Amino acid sequence: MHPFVPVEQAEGYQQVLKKLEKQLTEITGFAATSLQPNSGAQGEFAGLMVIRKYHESRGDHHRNICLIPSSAHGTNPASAVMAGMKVVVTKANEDGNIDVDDLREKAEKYKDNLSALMVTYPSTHGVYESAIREITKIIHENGGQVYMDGANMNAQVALTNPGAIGADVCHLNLHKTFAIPHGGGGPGVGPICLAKQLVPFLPKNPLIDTGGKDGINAISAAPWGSSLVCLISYAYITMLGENGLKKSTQYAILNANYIKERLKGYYETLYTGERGRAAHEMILDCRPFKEHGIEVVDIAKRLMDYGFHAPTVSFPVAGTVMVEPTESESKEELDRFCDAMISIRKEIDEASKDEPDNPLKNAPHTQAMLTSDTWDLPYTRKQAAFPLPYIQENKFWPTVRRVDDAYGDRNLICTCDPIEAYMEA
Amino acid sequence: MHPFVPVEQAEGYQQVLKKLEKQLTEITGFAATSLQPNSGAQGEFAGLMVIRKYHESRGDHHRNICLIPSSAHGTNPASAVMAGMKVVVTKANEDGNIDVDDLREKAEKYKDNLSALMVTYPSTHGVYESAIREITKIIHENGGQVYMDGANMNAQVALTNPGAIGADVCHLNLHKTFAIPHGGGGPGVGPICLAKQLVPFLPKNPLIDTGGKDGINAISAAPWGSSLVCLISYAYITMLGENGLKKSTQYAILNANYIKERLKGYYETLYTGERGRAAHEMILDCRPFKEHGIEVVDIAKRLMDYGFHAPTVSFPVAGTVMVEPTESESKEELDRFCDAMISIRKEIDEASKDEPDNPLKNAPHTQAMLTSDTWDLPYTRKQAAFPLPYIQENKFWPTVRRVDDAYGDRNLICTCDPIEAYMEA
Amino acid sequence: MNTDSFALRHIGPRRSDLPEMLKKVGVESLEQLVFETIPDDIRLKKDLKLDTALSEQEYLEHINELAAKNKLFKTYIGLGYHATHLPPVIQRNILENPGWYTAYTPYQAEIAQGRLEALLNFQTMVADLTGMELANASLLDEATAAAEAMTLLFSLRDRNQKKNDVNKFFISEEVLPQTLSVLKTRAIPIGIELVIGKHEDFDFSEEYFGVLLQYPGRTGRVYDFKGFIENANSQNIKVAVAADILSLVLLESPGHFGADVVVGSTQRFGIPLGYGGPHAAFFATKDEYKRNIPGRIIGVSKDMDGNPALRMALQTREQHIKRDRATSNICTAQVLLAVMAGMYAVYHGPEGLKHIANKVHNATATLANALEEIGLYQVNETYFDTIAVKTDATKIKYLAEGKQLNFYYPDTETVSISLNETTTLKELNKIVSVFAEATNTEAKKITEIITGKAIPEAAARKTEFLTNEVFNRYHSETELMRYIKKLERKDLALNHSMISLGSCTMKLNAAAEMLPLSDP
Amino acid sequence: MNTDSFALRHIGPRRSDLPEMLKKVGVESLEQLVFETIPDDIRLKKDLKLDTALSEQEYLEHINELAAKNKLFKTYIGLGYHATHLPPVIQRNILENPGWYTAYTPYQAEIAQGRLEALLNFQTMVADLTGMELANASLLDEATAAAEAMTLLFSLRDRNQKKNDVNKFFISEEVLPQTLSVLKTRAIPIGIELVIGKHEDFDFSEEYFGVLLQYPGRTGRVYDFKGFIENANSQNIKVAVAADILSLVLLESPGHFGADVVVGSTQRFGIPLGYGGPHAAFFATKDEYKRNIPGRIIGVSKDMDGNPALRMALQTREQHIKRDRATSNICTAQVLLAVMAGMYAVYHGPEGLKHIANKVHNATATLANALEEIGLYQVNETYFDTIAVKTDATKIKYLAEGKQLNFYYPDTETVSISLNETTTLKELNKIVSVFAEATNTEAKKITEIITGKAIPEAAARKTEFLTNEVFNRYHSETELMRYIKKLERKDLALNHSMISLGSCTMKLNAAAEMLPLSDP
Ligand SMILES: Cc1ncc(COP(=O)(O)O)c(C=O)c1O
Ligand SMILES: Cc1ncc(COP(=O)(O)O)c(C=O)c1O
Repeated sequence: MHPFVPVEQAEGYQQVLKKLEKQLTEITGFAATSLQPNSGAQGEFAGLMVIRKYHESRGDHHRNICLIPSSAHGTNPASAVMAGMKVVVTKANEDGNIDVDDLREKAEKYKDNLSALMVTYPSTHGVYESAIREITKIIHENGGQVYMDGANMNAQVALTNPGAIGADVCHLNLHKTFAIPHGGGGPGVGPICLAKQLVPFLPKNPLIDTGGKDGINAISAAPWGSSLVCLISYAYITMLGENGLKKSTQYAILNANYIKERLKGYYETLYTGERGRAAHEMILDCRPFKEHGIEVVDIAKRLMDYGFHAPTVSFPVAGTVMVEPTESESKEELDRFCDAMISIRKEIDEASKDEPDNPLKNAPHTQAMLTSDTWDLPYTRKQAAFPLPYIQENKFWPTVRRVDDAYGDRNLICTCDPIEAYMEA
Repeated sequence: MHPFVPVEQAEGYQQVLKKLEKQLTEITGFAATSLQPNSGAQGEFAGLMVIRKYHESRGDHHRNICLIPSSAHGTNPASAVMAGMKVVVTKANEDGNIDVDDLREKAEKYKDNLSALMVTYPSTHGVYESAIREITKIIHENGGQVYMDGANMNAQVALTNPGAIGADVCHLNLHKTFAIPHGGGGPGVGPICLAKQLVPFLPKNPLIDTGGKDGINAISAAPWGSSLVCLISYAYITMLGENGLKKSTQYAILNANYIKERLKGYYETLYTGERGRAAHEMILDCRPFKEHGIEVVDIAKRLMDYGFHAPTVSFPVAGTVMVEPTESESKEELDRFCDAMISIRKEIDEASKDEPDNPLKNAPHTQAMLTSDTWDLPYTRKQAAFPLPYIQENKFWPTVRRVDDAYGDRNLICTCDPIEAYMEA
Repeated sequence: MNTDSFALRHIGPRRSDLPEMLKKVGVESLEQLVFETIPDDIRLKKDLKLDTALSEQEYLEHINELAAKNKLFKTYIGLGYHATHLPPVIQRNILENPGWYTAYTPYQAEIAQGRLEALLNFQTMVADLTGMELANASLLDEATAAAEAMTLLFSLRDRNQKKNDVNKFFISEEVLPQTLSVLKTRAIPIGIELVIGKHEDFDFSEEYFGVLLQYPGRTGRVYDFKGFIENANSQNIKVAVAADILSLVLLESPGHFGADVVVGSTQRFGIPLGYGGPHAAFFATKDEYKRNIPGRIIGVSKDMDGNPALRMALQTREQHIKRDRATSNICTAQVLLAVMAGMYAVYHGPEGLKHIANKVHNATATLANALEEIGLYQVNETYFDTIAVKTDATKIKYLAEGKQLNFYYPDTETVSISLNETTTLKELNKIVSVFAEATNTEAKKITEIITGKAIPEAAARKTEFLTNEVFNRYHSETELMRYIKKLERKDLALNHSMISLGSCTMKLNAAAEMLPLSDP
Repeated sequence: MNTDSFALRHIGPRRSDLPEMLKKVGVESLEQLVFETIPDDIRLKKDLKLDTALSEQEYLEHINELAAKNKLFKTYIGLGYHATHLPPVIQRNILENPGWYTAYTPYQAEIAQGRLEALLNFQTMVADLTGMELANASLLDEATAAAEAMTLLFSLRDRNQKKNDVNKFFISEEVLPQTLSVLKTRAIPIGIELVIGKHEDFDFSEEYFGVLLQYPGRTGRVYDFKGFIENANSQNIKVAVAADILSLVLLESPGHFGADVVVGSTQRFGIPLGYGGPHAAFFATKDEYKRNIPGRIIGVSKDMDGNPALRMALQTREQHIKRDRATSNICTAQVLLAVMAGMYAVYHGPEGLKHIANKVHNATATLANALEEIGLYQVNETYFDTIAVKTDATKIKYLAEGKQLNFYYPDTETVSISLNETTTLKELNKIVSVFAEATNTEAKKITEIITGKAIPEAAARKTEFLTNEVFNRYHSETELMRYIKKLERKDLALNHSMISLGSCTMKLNAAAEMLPLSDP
């Protein structure tokens, strides 16, 4: 169905989209939702533009300072700049949380020009910061609006929400929390949900009537963004209901904390909440392994040999991995992953700086290596590709060995010319 | 949709089924079709029961002799017996074709009790026997009806048909010629198509009005058998049309003859038509390789190492393979297959009776073998699993080594008890 | 390149490959090849009369239009066919996956361990639920399975029975009509005499070699067959039972009572009705008859290294060896459907199946109760999912069809209603409203499902089933999806490479041909 | 076990796993864990107000009912969105395949070579058709791609331009309205001044740093931009062109004329309209600007053994490194759609695409001709797929909607009609009948498609495209299915194992959630 047909013709879609907006509005504890942004980052930009317009509507054209904690995702400052704001970074304290004193100081310093705070909740450190209400209060007291990055919404649904923490607008990544498959890197949907005072400024479309009465111009081409995949999130919420959503969040937290406990003694969780709990994800510190010559990327690549995709690498803290199992993983799968991580930890202990010819540095190991007639590595084929028994049952083979990023960047080839052409470069 | 709803409610299905019956009737050159049989074998039984009823309707209750050429598929005699007939096997001549003299002699001998001939066309030897019209004439002259097994219909569609060869009834395997996927061993649909004199006897259903006015009782439970998958064949015929169907048959013949020519000198084609052509398939003789200690099963298993499923093994001639590429295979794929067969032929030449430790006897080779730390076979890993370059690109691994059939038959276990239980047996 | 032509997609070689291929074959043209191949006297001289080819898109539009012509009434006819929920995870990962549907019969076991395992699950499920020692990997439908049971029992007659030409087979009048019809077709040519009657009146005379019972019966009644089977056994009369697979979750298994063969359909384990099929029937029997089982059986063996490996067992029994000594001609069976039904059991597990079976039974009890409240009585004292209401069937039929409901009307004064796992409260109310209207009464709205108690204690299931780990592990969608994927990865199908099986014509199964199957 | 509960399927751990997990974590209950985890002052004290959960089956019925409420008119609005045929082989093997749709962004290149290759195909296709040196692996939509082009050109201003604060960006009035709207949103905060006008009247003043043209224009006209671009280049004004991907098959590429950036949507390469998206936009530019390209680019590199290997190139440019110095914030893009559009090109190849583009162009010419025959004139002297008829638009709208047709009505006296690859003769006749009725004339039935000649010679494509082998091999369905499978096998997705990416929430994408996408 074409996006610019008269809306009466699209009643089915309209009902789904309206209902989904209502559901998301309820889940975030806000007043309205726009489905127009096609990704989380676009949601950020949209949200900030709405805040900008809000300030302008009150005559505050000068409000252009955006506070962003140092642990924020890179899209946050990038979006702020796109929205014409100046980024001021606030510090983290030693627990990884926002340093409230620093934040207050900066909020007050920029009081007259403060536009917004961008904050991720739970933090990108995997922690429900307990100062969050204080933080949002500080911003409001200094004339700013609070933008919440919803990437970690899977830790909130039905247990808390952006409204409850005192935010004014947030985006959701429907392709994370609300079950749209990642598709290998998209599609995404990044709706923005927002409090009453911001509703008039929701984005419009030049051809179809949508958005706030004082809405900003279009954020994306289609009035409701990627409507087709909105069906997925609608299905997700509709089939889980309040109870299922709540349980999902609880299990997401349980699964994360289960991994954290199982890995205790092998990998230290960098940050936790006040009572020692992780949120729905946790950062595992891999920096101590440098003394064995092992970098976090070695662990990531080695996990492939165990049949696993690496967790998030070096974000938000360099030299760490961030693990988020989600509620959908079974105990068996969590155990397999933990077994792999523990096994790798033992390999790390056996590795040494002086001997880079170890299973970690050589990871991943390909089928071509393993089936080759020559094998001259100082460990066995079994150690290389089948270090734990479960792997044999359902081996997944990386199809190439570790890729040389720098080489490719120096010799950029981005179209499929004949193989020979590549090799000459 | 339930099979016993009033037919008015099933207009969509009815239109498809009626149209498909018409299409199949036209393609076979007959007068009517019944979609009731759920497999080829059930079609055979249905067809023979119709013939039986036909004879009975003429007072010929005693006609119960069924002539079946020696090369027939095993379901043919089995079906004949189920239909209460006595099987008389007719001989093949040295070209693999029906020995017309022998056939005539037997037809005349059993003249008074002759019920039917079951004949596959083109023959299971992959040959369009040129005596076919003479053969059908002999049967008719001796009071019999001709049943054509339609398994090889892919060699006929739009170029010839059962009507043209003088048959009276045939089944079609919609799961072969008419694109229903094999499903790992079903579903199938085995409609029978038949000439005018047999139409009154089409199978009925006790709850829904269908079948001939003097129809036999039900062949299967549902009035139109497996209606759902009939959609597939309907789609196939409807999207190809006369032109596409004809081209498909032509390419099926071309692809078979292309393989035959490419393998010339490596594998002898056992039987061909008068001008040396194969039909849509050909039998490759593997018996001479016995002198190297190689059985046809070794070739079949070795093909797995090359990424191919074996052709039909030892049917209709023991010690041979029967290859049918179909029109859907590209020249590249045919070439890969031929390359594999030729490479295997070279391996055969290198094999000897006295040294069974060769790639053929040990085939298939599993990933577990290839990645093992020990390798004590007298050939290389590469020869074992990657004998040709194309295999490396997209290797398919057999997950177990050659299975011991006899052992399992002696110790029959047919439910999934714990693995340990198996191993004690 | 005409992209609208399906032939372009269906046929493998590109036009540009043709010259080289023709050259290799040694002909000038396709026409010459055909000329040299097909005898002149049978070559068609005219084109077939078929409609102009539709493009893939035209076909999909066309078939959607036709689909819209089907009137999808809610149907409670029963008789061996019941609406069911196909779990989406099975639809997506098996029914819609060429990795499963384009595979061949697993003759080459080493590259078929995935579907062999899925079929072993199916066999285990059937053996467990029927209480038999072993089951095959599917037959074509319940009716032919019953016929196979009959011929198996016929061939199992002892020396004396054979000598005395004992050829009578007793069929309970509770057997489904379509089964009866197929039994007739199959009995006559091989000289079996069928006798139909009430099993309660059966005299266990030595003229009979076997019996077929239906469990629950066509009318819906659930009988306690224990005594019957014991009697029959003691008279050397073998007993086959046609059973409803879902009912067996709540009913004691026929095997437990000593049945010799149990057959039935697994359609209601997640398989779309499809206007009659395809569905997988099952055939379960005693270990002692294993060499006579029709069709294919998957068995556990070992490979060259001694590791466990699956394959089709007892292949020497197959028709192409036995030929005219074969007792059955079955070859192609219903593997894809058996795989799906087996996965349904894997997904739900014993607890899930109990939930479903109880749901069906309780809904039936609730309906019976509601009808009673408006003064209508149904005559089945015992039942699993089917009740029979004595009333003016013609009137009910008229009103029911007006409300898009189908019941079964065995005669003018009986309305038979079989419920299924898709039946909701709303539907129950709709059913009751038909009867209320017919009898001019006011029906109270049903708001609660009551607990059914219509299964006789003697027939209630006490034996365990589906205790194997495979039926107790994969209850989340992620786990089942990965299990299906793991099995799929073991199997070679047409989406990997050519399968050039002579006489089997493994051609493209085009997506456009398959897509409409997702909306049955 | 309540099999109707979707939560049971969505959540991984079984209830029976809970005690052990809680014990490991050291809490008594889930509630205690939540209590210890989420600060008290933000924990919700009330339940969310949401409808009772539907089961999977109830949801599927519900969504089917909603789908039936959409009125599927034939739509010729154009404006960057066109009906298209998604080849069933791509639908089945990619869109309906969790092996493709559940994968993550290919950061871990070694287990993502399949989709990396598919994306490289996409980039090659875009680079070939646009005539540019390189392209990225998709952006969100044409409008944002145009905005990215604008900001790229802004950041590419030379030292002088920056010093003089050259901030004007010229936008042809032929640019699509929704693109213009997004450009406004994006221009203002960063201080770009937009000037809109006819490109013929543009004065190439040094106040401008860049220009955006549309090719063909919003009205449908095809301009020869050669001279314009040369002029602009010589004035140090950079040119971005928003182009229709299908038209580029017949039109000379903007790159050939010297454009600096070419953007557009690949929706009409087989992607369902989906009421607006998702679709993959493209962004192609010159090699010299490669370090400024927004979004992800797939590049060829080598692995430890020196074998060619693909991966995302120039990752150091990503926002989490550049942060507030980044020029774009794009992160998640439209990979699945780019993969599909790329496969569309692989399947059809250059010859197939020519067939399709010609079909569209010829149908348009045929329509123009037929309208002329009934006395109506359309004003586009040049066009690819769009004509503009001057007539009473209000009347036409009324009549067209009565016949379930949508056109575009830019003003009260213009009817704009954009044809597409799905347009048939039957549809053309229906369109003409609307105009005939409006003007009270009798239309002759169109029975033949004429050859279009409305592409100006100067703009007709002469350069080759899609010459790489990958676009010339996989034209049969079997071949494409196996190619897709081969790529899929290289990639690890959620149907193999857990992908525990922090901040990415790779949870189950349930089949019941995905099934309705097959019928858009
Ligand atoms: C914390 C955070 N914010 C924002 C984003 C951007 O979302 P998207 O990729 O949908 O643009 C991400 C994505 O990874 C993220 O993790
Ligand atoms: C020649 C021939 N006849 C009959 C059959 C039986 O058909 P079906 O397997 O559908 O019962 C086959 C199947 O392989 C066959 O090849």
